[in-house]
This record gives sequence, C-alpha cells and structure tokens, in this order.
Amino acid sequence: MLFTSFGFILFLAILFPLYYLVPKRFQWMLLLAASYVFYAFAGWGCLIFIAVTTVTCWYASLQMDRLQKRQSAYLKARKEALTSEEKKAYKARVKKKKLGWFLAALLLNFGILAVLKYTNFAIVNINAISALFGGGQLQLVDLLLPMGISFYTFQTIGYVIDVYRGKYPPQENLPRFALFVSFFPQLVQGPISRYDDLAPHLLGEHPFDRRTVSFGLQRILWGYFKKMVVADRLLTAVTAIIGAPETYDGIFVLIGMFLYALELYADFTGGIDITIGIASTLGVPVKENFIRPYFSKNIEEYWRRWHITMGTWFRDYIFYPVSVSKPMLSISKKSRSLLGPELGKRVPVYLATLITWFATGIWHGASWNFIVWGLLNGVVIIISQECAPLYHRFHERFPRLGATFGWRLFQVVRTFWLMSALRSLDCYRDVPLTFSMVGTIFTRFSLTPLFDGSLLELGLGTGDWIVAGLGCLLMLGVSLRQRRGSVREQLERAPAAARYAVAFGLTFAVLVFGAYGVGYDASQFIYNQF
Amino acid sequence: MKHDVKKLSALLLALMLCFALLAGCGGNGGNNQTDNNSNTNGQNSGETGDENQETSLFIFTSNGVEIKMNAEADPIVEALGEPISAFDAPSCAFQGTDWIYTYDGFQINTYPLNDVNYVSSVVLTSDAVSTPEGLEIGGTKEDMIAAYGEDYTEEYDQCTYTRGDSQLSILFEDGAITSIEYLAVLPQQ
Amino acid sequence: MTFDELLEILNDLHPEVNFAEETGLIDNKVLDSFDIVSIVTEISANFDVSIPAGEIVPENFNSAQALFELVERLSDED
Amino acid sequence: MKRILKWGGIALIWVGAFFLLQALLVPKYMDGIPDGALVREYYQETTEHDVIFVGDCEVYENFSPITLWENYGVTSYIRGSPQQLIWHSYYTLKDTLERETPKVVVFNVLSMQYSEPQSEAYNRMALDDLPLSVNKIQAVLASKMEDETLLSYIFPFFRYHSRWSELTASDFRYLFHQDTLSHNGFLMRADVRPVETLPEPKKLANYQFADVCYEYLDKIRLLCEEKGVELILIKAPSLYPHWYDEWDQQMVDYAAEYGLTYINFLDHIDEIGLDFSTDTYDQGLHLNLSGAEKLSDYFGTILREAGVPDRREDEELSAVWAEKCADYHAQAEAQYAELAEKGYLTRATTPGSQIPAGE
Repeated sequence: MLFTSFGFILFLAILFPLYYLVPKRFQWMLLLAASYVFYAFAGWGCLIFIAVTTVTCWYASLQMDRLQKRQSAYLKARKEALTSEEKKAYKARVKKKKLGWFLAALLLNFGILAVLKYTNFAIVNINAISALFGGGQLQLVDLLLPMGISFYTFQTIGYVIDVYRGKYPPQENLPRFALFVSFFPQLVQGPISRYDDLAPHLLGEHPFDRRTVSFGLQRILWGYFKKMVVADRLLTAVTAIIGAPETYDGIFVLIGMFLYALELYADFTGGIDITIGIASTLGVPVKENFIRPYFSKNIEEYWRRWHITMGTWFRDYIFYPVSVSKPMLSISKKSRSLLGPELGKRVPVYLATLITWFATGIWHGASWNFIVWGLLNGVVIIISQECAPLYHRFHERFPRLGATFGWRLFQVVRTFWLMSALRSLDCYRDVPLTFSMVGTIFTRFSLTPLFDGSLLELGLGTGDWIVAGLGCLLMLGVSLRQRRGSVREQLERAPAAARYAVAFGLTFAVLVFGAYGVGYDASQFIYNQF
Repeated sequence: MKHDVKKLSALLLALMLCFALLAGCGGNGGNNQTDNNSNTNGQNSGETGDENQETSLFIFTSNGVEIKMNAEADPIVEALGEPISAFDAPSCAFQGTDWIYTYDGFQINTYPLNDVNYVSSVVLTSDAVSTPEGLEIGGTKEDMIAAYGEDYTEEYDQCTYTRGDSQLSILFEDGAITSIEYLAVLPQQ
Repeated sequence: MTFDELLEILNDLHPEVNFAEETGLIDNKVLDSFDIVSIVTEISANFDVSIPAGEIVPENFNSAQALFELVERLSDED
Repeated sequence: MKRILKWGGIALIWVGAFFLLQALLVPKYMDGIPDGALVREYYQETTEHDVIFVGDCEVYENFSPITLWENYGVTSYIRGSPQQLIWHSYYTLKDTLERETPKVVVFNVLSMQYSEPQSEAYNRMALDDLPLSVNKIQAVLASKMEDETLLSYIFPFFRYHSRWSELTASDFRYLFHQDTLSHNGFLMRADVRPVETLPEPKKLANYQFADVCYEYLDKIRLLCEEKGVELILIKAPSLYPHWYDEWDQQMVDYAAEYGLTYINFLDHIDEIGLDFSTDTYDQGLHLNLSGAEKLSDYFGTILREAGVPDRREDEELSAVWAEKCADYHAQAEAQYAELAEKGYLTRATTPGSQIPAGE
C-alpha cells in the first residue's frame, strides 16, 4: 500500500475515527493491528520476516536483562562472601552468556537482511571472480525482499544494542514490543527511531488534541504536495536523462544531478512529512529526519541534517564502537609510534570513518555503486578534516570574508553540488558509466540544450516545468521561513482566512497537479487530442 | 615548516588510503563491469530478453526487406514499393488510423502511436510466399516443428510461438496450414 | 588521572573553548564525533581507561566535569 | 448556530470548488470527436421513444431516427457509444429502461466478438455520462480495465485532473452547457469515400463467441422480456470489420432458439438500395447520410411490421420532432454546401482518415 494510493487514504480514514473512539488503553492495540494490516498488504510472506525479527529480538533482550538482574542479585547477596577475583570471574561468565544472546540476535537478524538483500550481489561477484579463472557460474536466486526490512531491522537491532549496553530495561510485553518494530507510518522509509524516544508515546494514551491533529494533517498535506506535485513530476525528467546516457551527456548530466537532488529531496522529505504527520495525528511525536540539508555549508554538516536518524544510528552503533574498540585502540598506539602523535591519532578515526561509510553505502543498496558512493563520502569528509587547518589559515588571512553572505552562499552551493555529484552514483547503471558520464560534463559541455527545446523532450511539457518550478520555489520559501521556527506555528498566527486559503490552495494543487491515476502518464494520455 | 610537512604527509596518507580502497573496488570493478550489467539486466529481465533474442525474433522478409514487429511502418512500406491496395480503418472515434497494406501474398497491418504507424502484424495470404525459415501455407505440422521447434502453445487449431515482442501464429485446418501470421506483442498502452 | 590532565587533553583539541565552564559541549555542537573519538582514544592511550561505546552519550560528554566523573567511575569499576 | 453556518459555508466552498474544477477538467467532446458526447445527450430528451437502438458506431452512424420519424412516424433514440461492448450495451439499456419503456429494442451484434475490455477511452465514453446509480457502479465494475478505479468513475475529477495543462478555450465555453451534436443519437456525415478494395479477412482459429458475451446477450434478452419489450438483433451493413459466416450462424441459431428477429443487413444490401460507391464516408466501415437514410427507410417497414405505431398525429410529439427535423436538415444542408465548396468536411475530416498523398 503506497502512501499515495487511494487505498492508503481509505485506510487512514478508517483508522483515525476508530483510534479516538476506542477506550484510550486500547489505542496501542489498534495501532498494532493497523500496522499488521498495513504490512499484510505488502504480502503475507513479509509478515513472517517481521514477526521473526520481533520475537527473536524481544526474547534475546529479555534473556540479557534476566542475566544482568541475576548478576546484581547474586553479587548483592554475596557482597561479603566473594573475593574480588571471584566477583570478576562471575561477571566474566555472565558477560559471556549475555554476549551470546546478543550476538545470536544480531547475527540472525543481520543474517536475514544480508541473505535477502545481498545474496544476488554476492553471486554476481562470485561469478565474476569465477569467470576470471574459467569457473562455473551460479544462477541468481529470486528472493522476496520484505517492505522496509532495512529500516525495521536497524531500528530493532538498535534496541537490542541499547538493552545489551544497559541503557534501558527491555520491553517485557511481546505485543507492545511488536508495535515498536512495526509502527506503520515509518515502516516504509523510516525514520529509524530509538526505543526510548518512541515507545513511551506509542504505548501511551492519546486524547484527541485538536492542535496536534491539525498540525499533523497540515504536514501530511505538505508531504503529499512535495511528493506528488514536485517529486513525481521531476522523476519523469530524471528517468529520461539517466535512462539514455548516450543521448543525454554533458550539460544534461549536470541538469540530471540538479533535478535528481530536487526530486530526491521532495520525495524523501515529503514521505517523511507524511510519516511524521500521520504519527502526529495519532498523538505520537516522531523525530525529525531532515533539517534543511541543502543549506549545509559542508559535507559533514550535510550528513548531520540529511536522513538524521540513519546518520546517528551509524554513528552510535558503528562509528563509536569501531573507533573505541580494542583493535582500533591498539592500531592507534602503533600508528602513533610510527607516524608521531599528531597524525597517528587520526588514523584510527579515519579508518573507522571509512568502515562506517562502507556500511552506510551497502545499507543503501546491494551494488558497487552504493559502496563507492559511501566510501567517497567518507573520503571527502576525511579530506575536509585534513584541510581544516588550511581553511583556518585562509580565514585568518581574510577575517571578514567568512561572515559575508556571499561566502556562506558559496559554501552552500559548493556543498550542494558536491553531494549532487556523489549522488549520481545511484542513478547510472554502474560505477564506470557514472564516472564517464560525470566526465562528459567537462568534455562535451554545451549550453545549447538549455535553449533549443530539448528540455521539453524529457517527458514534461511547459506547464509541468512551470508547476515543478513553482513547487520548488515554494519548498525553498518554506525552508527559508523555517529558519524562524515552525512554519505551522507561524501559520497559526496568521488570520483564519489566510490559513484556509493555504489549506485550500495546497489541497487543490495536490488534487489537480498531483501525479496519480490512469491519466497521468502524458505519453499515454489519449485525451490530449481533445 | 616541520608542522607543514606532517600535514602534507597526513594528507598524502589519507589519499593513499582512499586510493588503496578505491583501487580495491576498481580492481574488482574491472571484472565487475560485465557483472553489473548482468546484474542490472537480471533485474529488468524484460530488457535482457529483448537484447538476447534480438537475433532470433520472428521477422518476415520480402525482397530483402525486413518487416520487424513494432517497427516503424512507413519506411518499410516505402522500401517494399507500391502495395496492391492500402486500406485505412479509423478506430472508432479516434484520430489514429490502422492501415492494412496488401501485397502479393501477404498483408501488413499497422497501428498508430503518437502520430507514427508501427507494424502490428503480417499475414501470409497465399502459398506464393513463405517465411524465411521456409514455412508456407499448405504445409504440415511436421514442417512447422522442423522450422520452429517444439516450444509453442496450442489453442484450437492454432499454434503460437513467442520470441521477445514478436509472435508467430500458425493455423491448421484438417492438418494443413491455412494461415501464417506474425503478430506484435504490443507495448503497454 | 586528574581533572587538570583531562582539561589539557581537551584544550589541546580545541584551544578556543573554555572547557572548565562549558556545559553544552554536545548540545551546542562544540564537539563533533571526530573530537569525541579523539578524546576517548587519548584517555585510553594516556590513562589506560577504556570508555565503552555505550557510554558515549551526551550526558557524559556535555561538560569536562561530567566526562571526568565518567572516567573516575570507569576506573573504579576495573 | 453561527458555528454551523460557518462550517457549512466552508464545506460548501470546498465541495463547490471540487465540482467546478471537475466540470472544467472533464472532456466536453465539443471539438473534433463528437462520439464522446453521445451518452450525455440522451438525458436532455423530453419525450419518450418507441424504439431504442443500442450498440457501437454501426448503429449511431448507420441509422437516422429523423428519417424514421419523417417516413414512418416512429420515435426512436440511438444509445450508442464508440466501440460499445456488450456489457456497456446491457447497462446502458438497463439505465434506459428504468426511464422509459419502448416497444422495440434494437441491438447490433458486432460486439459479440469482444470478450474483454479493449481500451480505457471507450470505457470512459460509454460510462462517464451515465448518471450515478447502482446500475452505473455495476457497469463500471463489469467494464473497467485492471488499472482503472471505481472512484475515478464516481468522481471523474480523479481521472481528468491531469488535463489541466491541455485545457482550451472550449473547455471554458462549454463549462456549463454543451451543444447537442447528434440527431437522437445519430452522428451525421454527408461526405463520400467509396469502397475501392477490402482487405481479405484473415482466418481465425476460433469462431465461437465467448461465454461472457452470451451471458450478457441473455441478460439483454431477459431484461427486454421482463419489461415486455421486443428485442430485435441486427448486424448493420458495414463491410469492415468483416462479419464471418460462422459468426452469423451463431446469431441465427440464437434468434431461432429464443424466437427473436435477427436481421443481417449485409444480406439485404440490394433491397435497401445501398451503393457503396456513394453511401459510405469511409470505404465501407460506416454509412454516410444518404446511406443511413436508405437503411432507415428500409428498417422502418420492419419496425412497422413489428407493431411500432405512427405518432405523427400526436401534436406534442410532432412539435418536438419538427424542431429536431429542422436542425437535421439545416446540418445536412450545411454539410452538402461545405462539400460543394471545399470538397471535404472540416469538422469531420481528421488527419488520420485523409488519403495519403500519391494514392
């Protein structure tokens, strides 16, 4: 069930009244039922996978907690009787058992994800290596990839790690835990929430609150606008450009990068707006996933503002543990003695950075494109770290430059294009093609396509370009307003007539200009002859 | 000065690290290029299907002119020369028109899409012509299997082979072929 | 390890920050994740106290004092 | 009270805007393709009819109700739409018979050959203008292609919203009121394009009509029985698409089995007096004005034999029909004048149906 389908709207229209009509203590059960209904629409097979993840992580966490509690009780009861050595030995035994449960849950769930998502990628690579030596070739397998598996697996694993670390006690009640794993608005595309953020709200009681509900509805509407009016429209042009690399090279690659940046932003943040909006109408606050990322002044900042919950997940559960792990600390010692303290101490951080970005890349998709994309991100971050003193000195030379609007604009534009260029890796078929296409920007550059009407051959008519352009301007305007605080709160202070006009305008913009229904595909539109 | 040297060496090290890693990928990337193709194609199996079978589509030829299904019709008609007759059947209420060109021994049917006519079928109408594989009207099922193999579906007395976007339909009456038709599998409309 | 030694590590990293006073090192984005890893590595290298990843939370890194208390607690446990 | 007024007003604005936009965005079929306007026009009728035709272009291009009135005093209406499939015919007829009870229903059997929906466009032209009712919903469910939604038939807005970029002045001009283009469902074409050659019909593997078509034919028959209406099956004298003998036999058998009249006009071309060098505007697919008048005149006798009365004595009807006749003759005259002047009809001639150069 897509967010943009009539079926989904109907699903929400049934859920909302029910949610506020049932006794408050049953609200979470209704949400759980709704989430499983939503998931069942993606296919019954998928339900098994989410159920396995739910049950295994729930049980492993309970076992880890039980061990921890038993240890505390044991040590407390024998506080005097045991020697320090005996205590240590006991703790070590418990730790080992705990680690066993932890690793079991981790390996099983990452294993499921890995098998479903990466088997074919592995086979393709094995075949390539095998072909080098004239070996046999394996058949690709046809595996089902459950909807949102990367998101719910990561969210649930985060919970297991937190429980293992003793950050909070586990959820004893399986159905309640199941709701945390399967909460339907964020099942498809995140955000990846933390248990201690989300669960209290999911499981709490929610009286009808006019303000949060209307804020939620506004946010949903805005999300639909971004997704259906801007993103789905631009997608046509982006697909046309990347689908025919031999036709669309040079400046088209640049245009493609630009349009894809807008399309992806509108689509992804629009989807998150819908997610957060729905959760808000249900009285559940969900963490923001984007803070105007294209206004970032450098790549590191960009990654703190784009897909935030994913970034912090990788930081907390991969980057930190890897950086402070024993092997890394010993590498640190060695590199210090080899390279001196200044450089030596940075080596492990950089190694951890590259590992983290490798993982981020492969999480995004099973292909070399994403791996190279991830690593390049890491490399750019490292280079900018290393250049920091240079920047520093540059600004010492020109102390007033840094504060000017022009300089900040330069930084923002530079970061935007850098990220757009890296992102072209998830457009083109493979890595070499991507690099050669980006190369054509320089070798076959020509401005003429901008003016000779080629843009109208990308599947969008003049009207579509105008609507998409105005939509993007509106998104820009909203982002600029956002710097002064919540746009919806600003709107709340506006006169009623203005508020209704905005709601009215946005609703009909979505209904008329939205890309949905049989008639949408312009090339197949038989009525355009009338 | 010394400081700068360290900075520089740090930068170099970082770069080397990247290149080492990238080279790692690149090394794989080299032999990977083909795989990635097969990977992408594996996902869009329709596409591969077409590409791999490009050579083995059902294509009728007349006087050296290839008549491929879903190909643009006008150049083909031009190459074949003046037809015996051309009949246009406007579709009900629509401005697009199906054309039927009759030649000696066969008929070409076209369908319109965005103001361009494409070949929708070729019907062999007499035993004066035969398919490039040598099948003709009046032949037998054995002839058909000898020419096109066993991989066909049969419905009422009609056997149909499918390759890519082309189909070959052979109709029998009392054991003899009475009709041979090339059909385009139409693109999604 | 003394509090002063810790301050020295921190000042080495960001001479421009007044670590004795600042109580929002994380919340105000004074330290980024690179800095945090550097601090943890530094403490581990110089004082033989390892800070596990689970302890890398804002509450423990927002001020020099909080960080010092964390290190104290961890060295007691060993 | 004030609150109710306020919210009522707001709701009214929203609903009003929605329907206004819907009216603007749906195609009006006023330029180029009048076939799409046929279904709507029936509902402007003020008097009842003794004969109802249902079927595709082989009825609405081939029969002229005005001729039937002028020569026989027969009141008739053609409920046709382009490529009307048999389930369209059934539900259209059902809708009609809920409004009036004619003496005779005439059904053209060409659509027996289609057992599946063919195109979204024809669904739209057949169903969009049926008034909302349970009958319409059933019709949509029976006709819709896989990717079509019922909702978009109840609110065509959801189908046509993307026409915003193709709106023309005529969408605004005909926003609230559309011209009547047909003459009781008959679309007039006075131009001539003679039959020169016909493509050889290709052989079919299976000539048996599909079960689903017989199912709907039964439904049509039973519906007529229930309402006490005589059902006449016809095959219009269009030369293309080819009407196979094997198909004809099945209709002959069906009519015999249920005691219906079945007339294949292809067998009566000489009696009707049709001359395909002058009586067709598209090489035998459809009759032109003169052909339709000949066919209608011939069919009038059959209808009279079936007991359809002469209504010319009825003053109220005569007045209504006099107006219709005047419109009809005016358009006929205009078309003949245009033909004499230019040699072709601007409105009727579409790029596709022009003879390519060199022929």
